[in-house]
Amino acid sequence: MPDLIETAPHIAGAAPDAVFFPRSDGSRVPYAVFSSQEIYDLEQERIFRGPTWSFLGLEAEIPEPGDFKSTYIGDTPVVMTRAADGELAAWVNRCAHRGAVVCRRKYGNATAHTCVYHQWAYDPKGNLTSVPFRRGQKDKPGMPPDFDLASNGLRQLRVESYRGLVFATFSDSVGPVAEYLGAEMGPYVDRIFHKPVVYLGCTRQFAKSNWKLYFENVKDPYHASLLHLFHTTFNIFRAGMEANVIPDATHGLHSIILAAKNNEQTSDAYKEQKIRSFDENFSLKDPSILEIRQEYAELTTNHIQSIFPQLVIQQIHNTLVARQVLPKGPDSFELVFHFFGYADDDEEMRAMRIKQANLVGPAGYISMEDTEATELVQRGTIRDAALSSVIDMGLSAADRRDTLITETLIRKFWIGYQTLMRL
Amino acid sequence: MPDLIETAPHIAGAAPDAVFFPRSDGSRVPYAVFSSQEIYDLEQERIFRGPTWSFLGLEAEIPEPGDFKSTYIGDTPVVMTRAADGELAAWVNRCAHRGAVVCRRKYGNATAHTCVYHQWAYDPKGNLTSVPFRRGQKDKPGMPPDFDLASNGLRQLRVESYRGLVFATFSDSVGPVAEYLGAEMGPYVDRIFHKPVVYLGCTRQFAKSNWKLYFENVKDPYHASLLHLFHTTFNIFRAGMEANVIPDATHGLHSIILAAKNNEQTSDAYKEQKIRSFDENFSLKDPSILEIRQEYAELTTNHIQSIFPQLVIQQIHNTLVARQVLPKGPDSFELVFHFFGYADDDEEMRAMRIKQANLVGPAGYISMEDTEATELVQRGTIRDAALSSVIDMGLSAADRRDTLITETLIRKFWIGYQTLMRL
Amino acid sequence: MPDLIETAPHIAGAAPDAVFFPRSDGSRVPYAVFSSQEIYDLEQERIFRGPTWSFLGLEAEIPEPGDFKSTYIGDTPVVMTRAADGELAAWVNRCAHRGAVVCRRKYGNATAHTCVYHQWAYDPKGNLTSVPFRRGQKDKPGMPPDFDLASNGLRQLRVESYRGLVFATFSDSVGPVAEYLGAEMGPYVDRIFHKPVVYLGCTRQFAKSNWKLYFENVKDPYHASLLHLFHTTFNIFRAGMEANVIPDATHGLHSIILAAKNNEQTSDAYKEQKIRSFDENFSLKDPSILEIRQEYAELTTNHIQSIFPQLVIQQIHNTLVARQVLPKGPDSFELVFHFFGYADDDEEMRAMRIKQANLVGPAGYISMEDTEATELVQRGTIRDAALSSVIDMGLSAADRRDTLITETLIRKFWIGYQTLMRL
Amino acid sequence: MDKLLMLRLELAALQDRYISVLDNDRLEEWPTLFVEDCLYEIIPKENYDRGLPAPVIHCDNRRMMEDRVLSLRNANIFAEHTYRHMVSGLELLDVTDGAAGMTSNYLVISTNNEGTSTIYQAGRYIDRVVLTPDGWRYKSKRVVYDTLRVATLLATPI
Amino acid sequence: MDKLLMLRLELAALQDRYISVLDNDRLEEWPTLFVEDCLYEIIPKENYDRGLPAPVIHCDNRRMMEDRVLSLRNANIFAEHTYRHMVSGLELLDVTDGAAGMTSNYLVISTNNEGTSTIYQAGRYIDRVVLTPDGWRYKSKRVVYDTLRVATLLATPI
Amino acid sequence: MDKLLMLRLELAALQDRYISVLDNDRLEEWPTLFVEDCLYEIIPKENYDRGLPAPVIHCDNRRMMEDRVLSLRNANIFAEHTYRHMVSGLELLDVTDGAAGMTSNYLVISTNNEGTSTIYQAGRYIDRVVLTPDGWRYKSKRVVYDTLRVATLLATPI
Ligand code: FES
Ligand code: FES
Ligand code: FES
Ligand SMILES: [Fe+3]
Ligand SMILES: [Fe+3]
Ligand SMILES: [Fe+3]
Repeated sequence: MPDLIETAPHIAGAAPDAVFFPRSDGSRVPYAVFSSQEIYDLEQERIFRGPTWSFLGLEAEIPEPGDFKSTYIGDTPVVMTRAADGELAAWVNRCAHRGAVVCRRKYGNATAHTCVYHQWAYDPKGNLTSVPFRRGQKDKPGMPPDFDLASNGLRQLRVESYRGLVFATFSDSVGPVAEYLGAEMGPYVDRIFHKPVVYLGCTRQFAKSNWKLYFENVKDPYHASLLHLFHTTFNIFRAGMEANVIPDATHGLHSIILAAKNNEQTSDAYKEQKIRSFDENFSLKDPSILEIRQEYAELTTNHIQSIFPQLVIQQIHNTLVARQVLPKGPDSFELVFHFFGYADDDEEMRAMRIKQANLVGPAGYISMEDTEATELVQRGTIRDAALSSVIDMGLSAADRRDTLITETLIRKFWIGYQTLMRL
Repeated sequence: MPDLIETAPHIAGAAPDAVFFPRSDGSRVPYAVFSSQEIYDLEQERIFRGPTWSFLGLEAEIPEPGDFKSTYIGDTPVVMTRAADGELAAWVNRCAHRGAVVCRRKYGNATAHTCVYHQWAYDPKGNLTSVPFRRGQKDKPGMPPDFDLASNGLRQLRVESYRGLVFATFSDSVGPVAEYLGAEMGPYVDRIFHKPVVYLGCTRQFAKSNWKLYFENVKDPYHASLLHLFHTTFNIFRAGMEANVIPDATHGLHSIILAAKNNEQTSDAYKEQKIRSFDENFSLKDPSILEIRQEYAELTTNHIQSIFPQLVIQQIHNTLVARQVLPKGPDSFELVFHFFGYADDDEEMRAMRIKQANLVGPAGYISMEDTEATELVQRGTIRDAALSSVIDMGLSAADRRDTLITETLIRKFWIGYQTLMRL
Repeated sequence: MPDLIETAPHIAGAAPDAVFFPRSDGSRVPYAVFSSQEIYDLEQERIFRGPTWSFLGLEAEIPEPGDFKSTYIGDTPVVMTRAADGELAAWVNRCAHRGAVVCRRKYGNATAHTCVYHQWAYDPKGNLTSVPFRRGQKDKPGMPPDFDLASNGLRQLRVESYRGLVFATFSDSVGPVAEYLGAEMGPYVDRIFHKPVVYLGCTRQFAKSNWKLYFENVKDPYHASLLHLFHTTFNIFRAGMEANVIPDATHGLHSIILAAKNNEQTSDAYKEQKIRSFDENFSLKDPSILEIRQEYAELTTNHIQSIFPQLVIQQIHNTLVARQVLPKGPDSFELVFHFFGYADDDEEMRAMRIKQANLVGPAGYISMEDTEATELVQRGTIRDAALSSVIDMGLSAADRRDTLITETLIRKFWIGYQTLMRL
Repeated sequence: MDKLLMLRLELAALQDRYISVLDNDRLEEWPTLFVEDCLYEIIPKENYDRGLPAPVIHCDNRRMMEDRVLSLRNANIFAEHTYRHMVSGLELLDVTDGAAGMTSNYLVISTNNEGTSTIYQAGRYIDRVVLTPDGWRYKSKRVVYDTLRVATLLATPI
Repeated sequence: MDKLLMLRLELAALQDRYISVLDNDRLEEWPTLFVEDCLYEIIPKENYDRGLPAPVIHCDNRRMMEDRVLSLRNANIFAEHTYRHMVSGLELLDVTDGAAGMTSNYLVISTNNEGTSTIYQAGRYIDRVVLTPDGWRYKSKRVVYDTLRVATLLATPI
Repeated sequence: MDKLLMLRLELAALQDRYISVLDNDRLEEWPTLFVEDCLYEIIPKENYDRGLPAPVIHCDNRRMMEDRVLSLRNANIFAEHTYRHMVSGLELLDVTDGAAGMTSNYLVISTNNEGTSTIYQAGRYIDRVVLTPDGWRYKSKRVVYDTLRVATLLATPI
């Protein structure tokens, strides 16, 4: 089984004793999972090289034959390519000869990928096509006679595109992406990717916190109106909005949060809570940033959908983003915002998507606080690996899907995580 | 017992085998104690969360109700506050909900401390006072009915002020501060803190060496005239001064070094030693920096008193400092110089204290070398964890208190350290 | 045995289980050896403090009595000196008192080395000559009566100069340098060091990769014309050159690669290989950089000789360098290029050596790619400690010495490495 | 004397004032260095080089800049920090009466409230300036940053 | 032509010379850039902002600066290092005949004798200069540093 | 007005253009800032201070500089990166008609293609410039770097 072959022995099977979940309902998470190197290494094996599909990028990033993009699955360097026949492929970016990174550029177009060290050359699908002096030179020998190009290619991965989203896996056993997404998530992915998209570029954030804290964050509607004060300061969003909060039924690792406008009474609701964030005095000099043009059946202002372990699909007003989450050690991760629009956008709509980019990303009016929050948790918990968080909001009605005041998705996430990690 | 609850399991009880003290008299210290991560983690548990009192700051830093200051005990973030009722309090800076750092500022005044993530609010004593949407919203549930604010506060610590010095501890068992200081140290603390002080600000040094090397340094009168050449170059201080070198009798972890002027013969003493540092040619163009105005019964030029594990009280000429020692990993620590004066200082005296600040701190004429020295030891010993230092000066008359040419305080320190660490 | 005494117990004997060599012929190397901290620590003990001679520098760097230079054996700070009597000496740069680095300068001249902390003074051979207040002061005691200067010196190392190359070792058992070099290597060292040299200065590269990847690199003639495209782009060097590729017969850890000009047919040879690097269009506007003045019996353009574990002797055209390889952790090393010439160089020859310095070093036309390549391997292999490289080139005629298209020296290296490391 | 050199000096003074305003907590003054109808954009070099539009901040008029300041002062949550900008390598690109294009390098060092300073961002300013009754003002300022990985978040403008 | 621009140029030259003196081992020249009755102070931003006086270095006349140089050359022990100052963002604050106030950003990169360069300190100069027969000299220079955690120690002035 | 100040301004413009050429991928323009018979050298401070000649790059005429550009563009292999130079502390050393010596500090921040920026090199330029029909050009430029440990390799000139 490739998964095992690819795994470092000092990791395999090592179930860190540092980690104990005091409850089975996902409501108590030992802080060790956010800082332990052993846990992190185990995640690389059991999650990122396990029975999951990792998001690599958009097909729209590599439209032409030969196009490629360098990225990661977990922290393993991986390249996604479009072969001459138009097929998608992905392989581990490590030369079969002596292990050098083969593809040294972030993106580009190439009919062959040649390792600079000794120029072993691979095709876009990762097959080894030539080895300099393989047959030696004149009477001088080259590679052994039995050396077989076919069995010395790059480590090739299973790849699938789901409506233009490119996923790859190390696993031979996991089912197709549609099945992996499951019955609850599929329709919402389809909602956003119902027609061809164009890639508008990406922005990156590097957060000094564990990658799972970001998954907690995007599964946490409770924080939205409390941490992101832009909402309330400028009257954009309310906890009282019509909500739809849906976990994945298979393993609970995916989820979606939908919110639709509905302003009645909510400022009173806030006043009751005496919440600091409430303020009626401010207004924007240029409110155009908050306009919304209806593009879908329901007029949702927010669609936040996490597809474990590397993807978050987002629609906020008219800005569309596929967020990729890349772990970089127990205490940091990179977040890549892939902005896109639809191929048939008119100029005005395209301009609107760019303008609304101000709402999200590293300087996003309603997103910049998220990495700040995950870092606060990292710093607050690092010395206390044995203590646990308290994740009880909405616990008594765990199955209600019509409220944003809940941590139910986070609890489901941790239950799924324990299963996958065998903790 | 809170101490244990607060401790990560992979640390608890783990007595690193890397460390062996070849002698029982504290004169041979294995270099492993300066670089081992295991030892460091164990120190956090057995020393900083053990039966000790850690110095947090001066009451004068937080005079008003609501005033607070963020600091550390060991490497655990802790906040010290003055509550509405004027009482002092301290708590671990980690939200009871999902672990975020609650107080994000270094100092300020606040009637409530609200975590930014979900706005759980705490009072200055660390009690949880409100949880947004605790009772849900309309028919939608919030926290479980049995959720109890009182049992979800911040981790509160025992706090005591001793004459304006604020100490805190994780321990339930350690006695009051006066008892912890002990009969030898108390009078010398009283000497400096015999009347109200005012806070003059702080300066910070970050040293790339183990925190205990700094404790060795402040317990080492032997180095004073040999490392700090300013003394001798400009004729300020002599090893031949009248000295008072006193260890704490309870566990040997505290100590004081007092020096009083007395110039006879000492330059001859130096010439005998052929010590590089001796030089009669230099003189200061502005010697005002070295004036001294008598403020205490004895005219001491130096009062260096270490109160384990986080405090060094210093009087040098007329400059007064409470130094806080904060470990930041096995190989680094932060040193915070809290400058202060007396409330009744006249202008001239205040100006003198500021001018004499040139003597100490990161650029101090007679202190800048200390962190340089501790870093030289760190670099010199890192690869040789199993080797030991040779701490024999004055060994044959370990109880003499009238000489600066001794390492007796260091030996006592290591004996106390072994006991506390159970090594 | 000093070697053992100098070794940290948590390392001694620990044979990391992370490492398994699937074949005995050195053709499969587990990537763990490039990233494991345990392996790295073990190397410090078994290689750098084991039965090997480490290159410290050139005698020409310290021509006068009292001259010294600070350097390393592995990552242990070591100082090489020339004593008053003209003899060479070397000692570990760690004070016998409390472990401070004694010598704080990179090079200089000193009749005594005095530790700044308490001014213990050592002579250039590392003997302790004085301890301030050793006999105390007046009636006050100093060091114990039985304190013996002779037994408290710095850790002194065996030192030998071989034709101006200074080597040192922690080992009492390893034979003299001439024996260590062995019958195959000696003559080639003699070739370069057949007359007095002068030191022309050094340049340094810091590479984020394991030090052994650099040894693979200098034992790898296969990469020369494939990675370093300057050769082929400007028609300087060809894989078809007359080659001499010789491993050390004792343990296989040393080696030499010699190449001599010979242009026939080789461009055709390249065309056959369809090698990207071949190009006939470019020519230098100032080809003087590629002139060569014959200085030795054979007109070799390249002499690359690795003397394990810290030296690579290089002659490329008329530029002469002793490269020192200094490990700085599992994932980085420093490479120091010691440039030299001969004492009897005429002005023109000296100018030529300086001009040809453009060929090597951090910006060397035909060397800058080497550290790039080793870093690509480090990044490509870090997550896959259990996988192995494929080192098969020329395997079927492992003993041929007349071809550059071979990895035989690398295989020999790994066999020797396993023996020395007991893996 | 050389008019270009004088212009250079005037525009260097504008750049210096620009960074001084940002580094010394005078955010409200920041939009006043632009004309009303302006462009202020922060965009990663990887997008700029590929002709892709996705920005980090994109203001197509001065009011949007004022809104940004309002939000930073009253709504957004971020860690206390201090910027120090360095600018160098000023080149005038095209000069006409009362208008000019210029480019320069910048470096932003950020210090957190623990007192640790790090490289926050390096990049390039691509500016158009116009002469107004109040002196030179930015018509457009494109901030093209090399440091693609934004550390934690970007609050204070560059 | 614009007198202010010329003054700017002269003071920029003073700042440049100031850092060149410190970075190229001409410490003895450092006090000569001040008038006899001067103030030179290095103070952390956290104290400066709170109005607290505790400094790292505080010289209230030029002789104290000369003493500092004497001590660095002959008494104090510190690791060999090389500074490189960068200054930018010069703003003139108030200008009268023969006197001016100004502020600017600075960055100090320090390189140890292993050859590793790190950010040593970032901060702000707040200066008063006066015109003397020898040209512009510092009447006061307050060095307000952001990098509160001083790495190891501070020997060479900023 | 002060001719020295004007000269300073002209030479600052030359330095600014020099780094802009290197930082914005206009390598081919780099040799054109030198006269044909010139010296360009990059040398570590440890060698410079000891009077040892070993360089990292040593070009004793402009053609060698053109060869370096040709090789970087067509032969050498190195990771994609972006430099940002900062120069500061310009001092004129000796000025004659049509020629001058000067020194200044430089800092090079390098960003890799992951988007991480690091201090690549700090050091000092020691230049001789001459006035040519095309304006000021370098007769010699010695780059004396403090950062003795060159990170990985040095491809793009400093
Ligand atoms: S490592 Fe890739 S070709 Fe040799
Ligand atoms: S983490 Fe503090 S309120 Fe949620
Ligand atoms: S440590 Fe060297 S003399 Fe004390
Ligand atoms: Fe959020
Ligand atoms: Fe001291
Ligand atoms: Fe090579």
